[in-house]
Amino acid sequence: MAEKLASLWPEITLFIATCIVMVVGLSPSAAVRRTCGLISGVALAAAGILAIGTADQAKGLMPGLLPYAKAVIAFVGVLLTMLLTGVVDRFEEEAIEKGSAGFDPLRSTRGEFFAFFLFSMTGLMLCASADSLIWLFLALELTSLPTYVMVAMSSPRQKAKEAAVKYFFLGALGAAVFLYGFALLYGGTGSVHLAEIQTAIAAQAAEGSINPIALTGLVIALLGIAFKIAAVPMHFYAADVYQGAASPVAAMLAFVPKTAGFITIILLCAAVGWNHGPMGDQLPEIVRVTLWVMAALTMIVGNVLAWLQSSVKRMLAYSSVAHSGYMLVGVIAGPGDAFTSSGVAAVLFYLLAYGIMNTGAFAVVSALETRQAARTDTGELVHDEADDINAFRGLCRHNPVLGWSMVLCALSLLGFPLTLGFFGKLPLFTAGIDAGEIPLVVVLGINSAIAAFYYLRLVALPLFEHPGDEAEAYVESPNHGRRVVGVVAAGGVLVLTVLASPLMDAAFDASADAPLPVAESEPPGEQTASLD
Amino acid sequence: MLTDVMNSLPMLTLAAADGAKGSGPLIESWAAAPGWVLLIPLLPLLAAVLNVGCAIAGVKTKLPAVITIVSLAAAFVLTALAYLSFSGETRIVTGWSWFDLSWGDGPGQSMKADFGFYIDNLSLLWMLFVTGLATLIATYASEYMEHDVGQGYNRFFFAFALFVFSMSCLVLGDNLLMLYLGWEGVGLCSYLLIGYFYKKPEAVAAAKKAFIVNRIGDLGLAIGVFLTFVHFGTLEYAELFSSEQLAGYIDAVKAGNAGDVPLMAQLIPVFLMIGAFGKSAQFPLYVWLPDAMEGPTPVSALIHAATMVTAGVYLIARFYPVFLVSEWALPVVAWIGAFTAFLAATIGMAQFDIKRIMAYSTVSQLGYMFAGLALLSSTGGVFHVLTHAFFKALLFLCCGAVMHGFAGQLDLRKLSGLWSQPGWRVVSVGMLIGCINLAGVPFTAGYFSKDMILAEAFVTQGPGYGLIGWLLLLTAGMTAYYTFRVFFRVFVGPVRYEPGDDDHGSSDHDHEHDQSDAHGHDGHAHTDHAQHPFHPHPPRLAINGVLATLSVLAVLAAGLYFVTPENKGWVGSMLKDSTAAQVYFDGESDHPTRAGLFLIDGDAHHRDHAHADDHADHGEHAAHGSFLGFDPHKVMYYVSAIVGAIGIGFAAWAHGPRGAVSGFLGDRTEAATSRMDAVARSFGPIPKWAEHKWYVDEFYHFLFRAPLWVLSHIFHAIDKLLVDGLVNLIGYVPRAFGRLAQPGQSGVLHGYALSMAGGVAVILLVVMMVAG
Amino acid sequence: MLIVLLILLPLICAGLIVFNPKGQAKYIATGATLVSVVIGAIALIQFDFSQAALDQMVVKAPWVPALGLELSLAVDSVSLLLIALTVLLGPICVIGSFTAVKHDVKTYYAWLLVLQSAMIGVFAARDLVLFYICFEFTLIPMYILISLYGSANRKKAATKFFLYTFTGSVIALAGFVYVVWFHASLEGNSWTFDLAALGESARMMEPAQQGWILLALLSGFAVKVPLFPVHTWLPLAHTEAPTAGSVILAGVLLKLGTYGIYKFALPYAPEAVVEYAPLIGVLSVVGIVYAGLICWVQTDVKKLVAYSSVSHLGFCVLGLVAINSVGVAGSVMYMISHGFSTGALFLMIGMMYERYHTRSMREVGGLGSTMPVWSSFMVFFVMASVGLPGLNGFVSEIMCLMGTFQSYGWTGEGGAHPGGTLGVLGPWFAFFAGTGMIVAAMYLLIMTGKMVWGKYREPEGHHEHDELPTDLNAREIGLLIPLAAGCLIFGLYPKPLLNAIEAPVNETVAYYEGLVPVPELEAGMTTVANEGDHDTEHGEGDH
Amino acid sequence: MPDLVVSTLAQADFPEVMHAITLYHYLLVSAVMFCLGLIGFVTRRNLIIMFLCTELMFQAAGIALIAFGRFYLDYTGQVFVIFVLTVAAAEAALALALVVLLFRRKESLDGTAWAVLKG
Repeated sequence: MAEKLASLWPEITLFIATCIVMVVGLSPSAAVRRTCGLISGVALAAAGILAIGTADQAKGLMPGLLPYAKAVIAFVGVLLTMLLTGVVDRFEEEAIEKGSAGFDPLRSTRGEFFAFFLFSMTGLMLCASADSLIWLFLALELTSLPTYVMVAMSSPRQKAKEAAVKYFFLGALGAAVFLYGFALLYGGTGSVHLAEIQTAIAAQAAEGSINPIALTGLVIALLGIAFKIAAVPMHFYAADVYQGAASPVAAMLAFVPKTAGFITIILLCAAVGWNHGPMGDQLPEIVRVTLWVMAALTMIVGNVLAWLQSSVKRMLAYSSVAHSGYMLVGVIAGPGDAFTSSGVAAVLFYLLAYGIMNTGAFAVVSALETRQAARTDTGELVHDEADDINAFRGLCRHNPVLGWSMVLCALSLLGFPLTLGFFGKLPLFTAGIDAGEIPLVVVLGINSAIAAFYYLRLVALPLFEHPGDEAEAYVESPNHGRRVVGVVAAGGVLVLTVLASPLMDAAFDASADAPLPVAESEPPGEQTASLD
Repeated sequence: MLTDVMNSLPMLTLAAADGAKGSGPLIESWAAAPGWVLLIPLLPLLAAVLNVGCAIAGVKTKLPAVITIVSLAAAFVLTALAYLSFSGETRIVTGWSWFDLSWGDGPGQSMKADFGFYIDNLSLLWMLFVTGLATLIATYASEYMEHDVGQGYNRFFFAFALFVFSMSCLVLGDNLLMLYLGWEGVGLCSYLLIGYFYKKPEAVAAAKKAFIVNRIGDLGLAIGVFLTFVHFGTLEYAELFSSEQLAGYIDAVKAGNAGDVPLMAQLIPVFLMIGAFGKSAQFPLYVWLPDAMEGPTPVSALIHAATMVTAGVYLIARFYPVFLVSEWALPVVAWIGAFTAFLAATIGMAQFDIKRIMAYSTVSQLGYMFAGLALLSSTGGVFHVLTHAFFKALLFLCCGAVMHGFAGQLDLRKLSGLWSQPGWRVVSVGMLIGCINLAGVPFTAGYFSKDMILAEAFVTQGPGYGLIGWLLLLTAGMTAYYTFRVFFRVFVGPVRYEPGDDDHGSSDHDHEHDQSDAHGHDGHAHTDHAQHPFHPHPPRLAINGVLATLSVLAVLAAGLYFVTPENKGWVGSMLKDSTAAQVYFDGESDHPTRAGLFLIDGDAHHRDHAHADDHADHGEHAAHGSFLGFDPHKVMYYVSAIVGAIGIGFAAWAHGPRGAVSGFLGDRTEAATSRMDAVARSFGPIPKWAEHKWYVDEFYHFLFRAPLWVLSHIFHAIDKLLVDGLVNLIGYVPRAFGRLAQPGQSGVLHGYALSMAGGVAVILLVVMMVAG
Repeated sequence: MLIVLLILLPLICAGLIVFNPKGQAKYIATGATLVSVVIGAIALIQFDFSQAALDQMVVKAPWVPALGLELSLAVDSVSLLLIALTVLLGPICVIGSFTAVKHDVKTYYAWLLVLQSAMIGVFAARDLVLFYICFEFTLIPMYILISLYGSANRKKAATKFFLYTFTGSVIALAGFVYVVWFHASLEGNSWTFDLAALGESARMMEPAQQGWILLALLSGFAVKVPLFPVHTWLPLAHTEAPTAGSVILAGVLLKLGTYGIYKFALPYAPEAVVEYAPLIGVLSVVGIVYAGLICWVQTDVKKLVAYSSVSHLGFCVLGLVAINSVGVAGSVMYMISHGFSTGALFLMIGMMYERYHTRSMREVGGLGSTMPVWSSFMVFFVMASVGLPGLNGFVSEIMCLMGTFQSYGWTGEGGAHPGGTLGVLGPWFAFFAGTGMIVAAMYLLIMTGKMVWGKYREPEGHHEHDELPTDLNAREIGLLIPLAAGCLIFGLYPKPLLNAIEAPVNETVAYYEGLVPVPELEAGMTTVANEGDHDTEHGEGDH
Repeated sequence: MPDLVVSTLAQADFPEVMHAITLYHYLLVSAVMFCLGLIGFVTRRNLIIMFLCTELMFQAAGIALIAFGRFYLDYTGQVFVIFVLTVAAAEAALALALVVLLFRRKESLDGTAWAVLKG
């Protein structure tokens, strides 16, 4: 037990911080109340450090995954914390400051908001630590449930409620699906422990065929988890929810459930192993086909829908769908004996890259708001966010910092060379080709090009246009944390290219515990079948 | 003495190598030429550069003319020195290495072309008259162009000097790429000079046309160059003409096995020929030359009459051996030449612009030259080049003087009686000398040179060569007619004139008038100076001097025919050591038509039709043609003289003064004009068609330019709509997919739930089917 | 080190521009580009041309070892010459923009410098990913230059330019990665992006694999060249780009495509190139004639020159797929010479545009009388572009055509055809491409006829430029003189260039030894049919 | 799906007593329940009923888990179900809170009423 706890110090830290935040949020002193965000950030940072510090304590199916995943989660979590500050309590605090209202602990939601956030992050970290299906299920639910609430409370606008409804009900549907898959997986292998599942499946495979119930369960579980990563066919909610929620929460939604989903998928696939198929170098055919179809459709659907959007948040939502598709290519490719050939490592690295650049893009979106606060139909004051793409016209002119942050993040999302996005995508290419998934890599390439069409608008409008009336209606939010996040992210997509190598090594180490395919480098001639 | 000194000058580079010994390479060996020979092309280049300097410095004097004349004269002197010191052995001088790329050590595995010059009799012959005439015409132009001093003067002499440089490269170049350089270089200068009066749309159009039509020929030449390289593995004359391969082909042709020569080798002359037709304005590429008369007259004289247009003749003369390896190359040249000669003469007869008449005459005479070369009389062809250069330059310069004096008037209906005008005597005499040469009046240079070709046309056997002879003979008569038509209309008769539009260069090309209109014009012509402020200004010293000199030279050129008669004149003696050496029939051959060609080394089997007593032999040959049963060589002197006389007589009858004997003093009568009208009417619409140049330009426009123009528009539309449209369509495909997928995003919770559940089910089914 | 300096100097100066006052931007940029020229000259001097095919001035630094990436820079003679072209055009573009660019000057010059760095990076990169990064990164500055400083339709043009070329090159990246993977799988899973190592492995691929690789690489490079039918972005981009942008686009950026084919497609997929060369050749020839004819009907002078680039680059590609020394060397020469002549044409059109604010040949023309200096240069560069012998265009064009002509199944019988090489194009390709020379003369002379000759026409409401004289000023003439000198020198004395590129070109061509099938002797093509008795006699006659 | 289960059962060596009601039957019930839940979720408009349908699906998984647990004769399945119930309870709380919130806004529990965000 104690051994197990040793690797859970980050989660424990976060949990304690959650409790503290809940209490602090109720403090009558504004100064104390304001420390909620700070405490969350510090806790996340501490969790990240602890995760690295307790790396050698890590247990589970892929112990190497723990420190990397948790550190990434903590880092992006810190950025998200800065974004989330001020989402729910801005007008409340302003009113208190002006004296027009008193502090009413019963109406204040600040503490809960951060607590939910930290809960979610805790769940996310727990995902990485999971060693059984039960744990995985609980961690996934712990990740998701708070986000439902956060969406609902993120904005007084009606659409936030709508987003919450859709998110919650469809989320429950998704959860039921993957739970059912877990049940079947348990049925097919006789265990809920990932390690034991791995042994069981290996034994079954050695005997000739894997239990069909296990495989069916795995496929259904993957389809259920597709909800978390917003992959086809479970992507429908994404755009509506991202648009409805406040941008900081949308940024969180684009990172947190997605990371949880990918960690779960990687763990499940690792349990099954990439050593099946005729060549002994891929997932069981049925799983591979599932992921293949999901990946291809996800990339295509995400990109073509993103193209049509004039709402930046919807565009980023659909692009987040597409990015899940890219990462699925890495999952299909599976681990390798080098970073370049390890799809799992590529996915893990991409998660980091995506977390940074996407958070940066959302940070810019959330940093812009209407000059005049408007009243909602329930009477609350709100500064609406810049959602329409025309709000970003000429941003580089009247707000160069935000403008250039947007340009850089968009270029990175587009996978433009010399940005982190490119270095994230390149390993997906190499791993995909290494795994012989050339058609999928071609689809990936074409989709990167399609993505250019809409990301380029995010580059061109801020950079080249003159701000029109529409853009003049927007000003920078007084919450400068968002600007900082934008700058940090934009800097990150440039600076981390220099540091890419250690990060990639870390990602590779994190993937190293995944079961390697039997025959890694087969003679090249035989691989040509897929080319011809 | 001087040559020795020059020879001792340091040489820039020497390219000396021994030719391979074979059974009969055309060149046994070649030696290095002294470096100063390089100055022949470089001096005009220097002049061109200096003229650019003048333009930059804004020189407002005649300095550019002085520079050009001096440098050209120096080049001429050097050429003369080179000729005098020439030993008969081919010499090469290399300036610098131009192309040099190798991809192996074997033969043909390197592309080498030097900026080098090839000195033999052929190139020296050409350079002598090119530099000589250029010097004279530059002198003429210094006065002719004086109205443009400070404006276009620099530009004119820049292009002029550059032309001589390019022409030198063309003629002297020691490889095919140098030839090509000169070839296009003269094209550029021609372009610049035709378009000299660039504010005139006609001049611009003519310049463009000249360049583009020439480009068509250039493509042929380029392909000929490629074929030569591929087939012989070299671009350099020295290697080419000493190659055993070529010698082998010629041996094979000699042996009657012409069919053994690879087709690729046989195609070389065909493509070279296309180049020659373009530059030398032969059918079907002749259309640019008449239009080129939009340029200043000295340019017409030098470039479009005397020198540049003979480049095609030079090309064929230079590649004569290569032309011999194909059975049908020379007959094609002969037919094209003869046909062009005839066609151009018909058009020339119907024109009213005296410069145009001279232009068509040039085209026609060039046809003679080609026919001459092709009829195995390279001496005749080249001799005609030489004589024609002098008398045609003279004719043009006289026309130019008229144009200069009468404010651009060139219409022969509006000028008359220059002979009687004060100050125009030199011009008139020059014109007369030019005319008698062109018409082939006995004992003039033109008479001898044309005669050689005519005779050979009846002697040489080939496909339809007899007809060629008759065609050329007929053309000779027509030539005499149109030549003297100009002379009689413009220079004799009553003094009448009507000034041209305004200044030089804007001549009135009013071809739309028919003859009756022209008649009316004559009636309105000003006969009294007082009624009109216009006064013609006769030429001054420079122009008159040049005209006089050229007249003398044109007359003296006849004398060349009698220099070394055993070689058929000086030209023959020059050619016999060159690649254009005379080719003969082998009498003993069993092949009656065109078999049995062989090349002789010079003096062995030459045939000399200048000496009638040799001709006895020829009568025995089955291969030897005849002219109505007579030996062509004997009777042609008389026949051509008679034909010429008929032409002149007809011109006198139709256009001449009453009582021609009374010394050109008579008055042109209404009767003569009406006689001409009656004759013209009797031909129906033909004169009209001829005046419109047989509608060849319109035909080309209809056949090539218009379809291409339409095609361009179609391509442009295709590019916009189809090619770019396809791209845009591809860009639209993702959007279309998006539109397809968008209804799924209906925003309704149940719809999402259904889609998700359905999606899961479909994927499960698909997976089960694919993988299960 | 010089190469690193060449890349870093403009970048640093771009940074300086950003942090210095607006008025100094152009001087900093001028200084940077001029110093680059000096560095480039030193590099040319230091380069050992006797070992031209070897990579020299090698700089290697670890970069992303996890991916096998290296910051690996080196030059062979071809790269170095193209770099020299780039740095030479640098100051010309900068100085040429002094009066043309009025707003956002800091952005303008900074991106111009960044663009120069990226282009040099492309030519010097010896690591595939570094190459790709630089290759793609050229898009951004160009995108910005067109979008911000172009004319009316600039945004559409810039977007099309970006997306078109980006899409192509993403697919090329997939091809690259496949090559890298293939190398890794051959070499025991050691991943490297080193160009030299990759080439050797790539040539061991099966023909079918090579075919796919060629397709992938071409989809990246052919768009950039641009080869018919993927050229439609170019006229648009050229027309809308600012002058300096057009100059760089025509001068260097298009060459990235042909350089890519030369550097990657030719050595990586020789068997596929042999197989598909006729197809590529047909596309090139169609492009030459098609684009040439389209030029004819243009009224926008800039669009005309843009289409002429499409036509001209067709020769360049044709020379490359001729895969013999003359053709490939001609093509490399074309890359350099086209930069001079067409770059200069765009520069000149820009100078005219600054004065008359129109590019329509209907509105402005007959400048020979008012702008004699401009007109003289115009005629000169038109002639260079037409391919007049003695100027640079001719050298490259005739070599491309000759290489094409040679590239045929010439079978040497009895010593015939020693100048032929084995190849898959041949005379017909040369002939039809050669008609492009005629078409080029047509449209360029028509342009000259309208712009230079004829009666003076000016657009309505034209008034004198307040800074510029009617004709060119000393600054502008100074810009044109180096280009004109280049045209003249490379036209009259191309030997140093040819000698410099001979070794690397021959090395590339050597990959094709034994790959081109030797055709059966075709009766009628090489020898007149009816062999038989004469044959022996002919043989004897040869001796 | 049933084929798969049958083949699994054929492989498994399970006690005679189970012949009457086999794992197959439990799984069938579970699958039917899951599908019913799904169908209900898709067809019903009332948010509370929709939520109950998800609960049905959760419990379908629960039945499968317990059946498998019984089949393997261990408690893991049951333990899992306890956790599932817990989570379901938490979700129920959340759902109710949300439903109340929504009802306050629109005075309606019709799921289709919320369809502003789309495209």
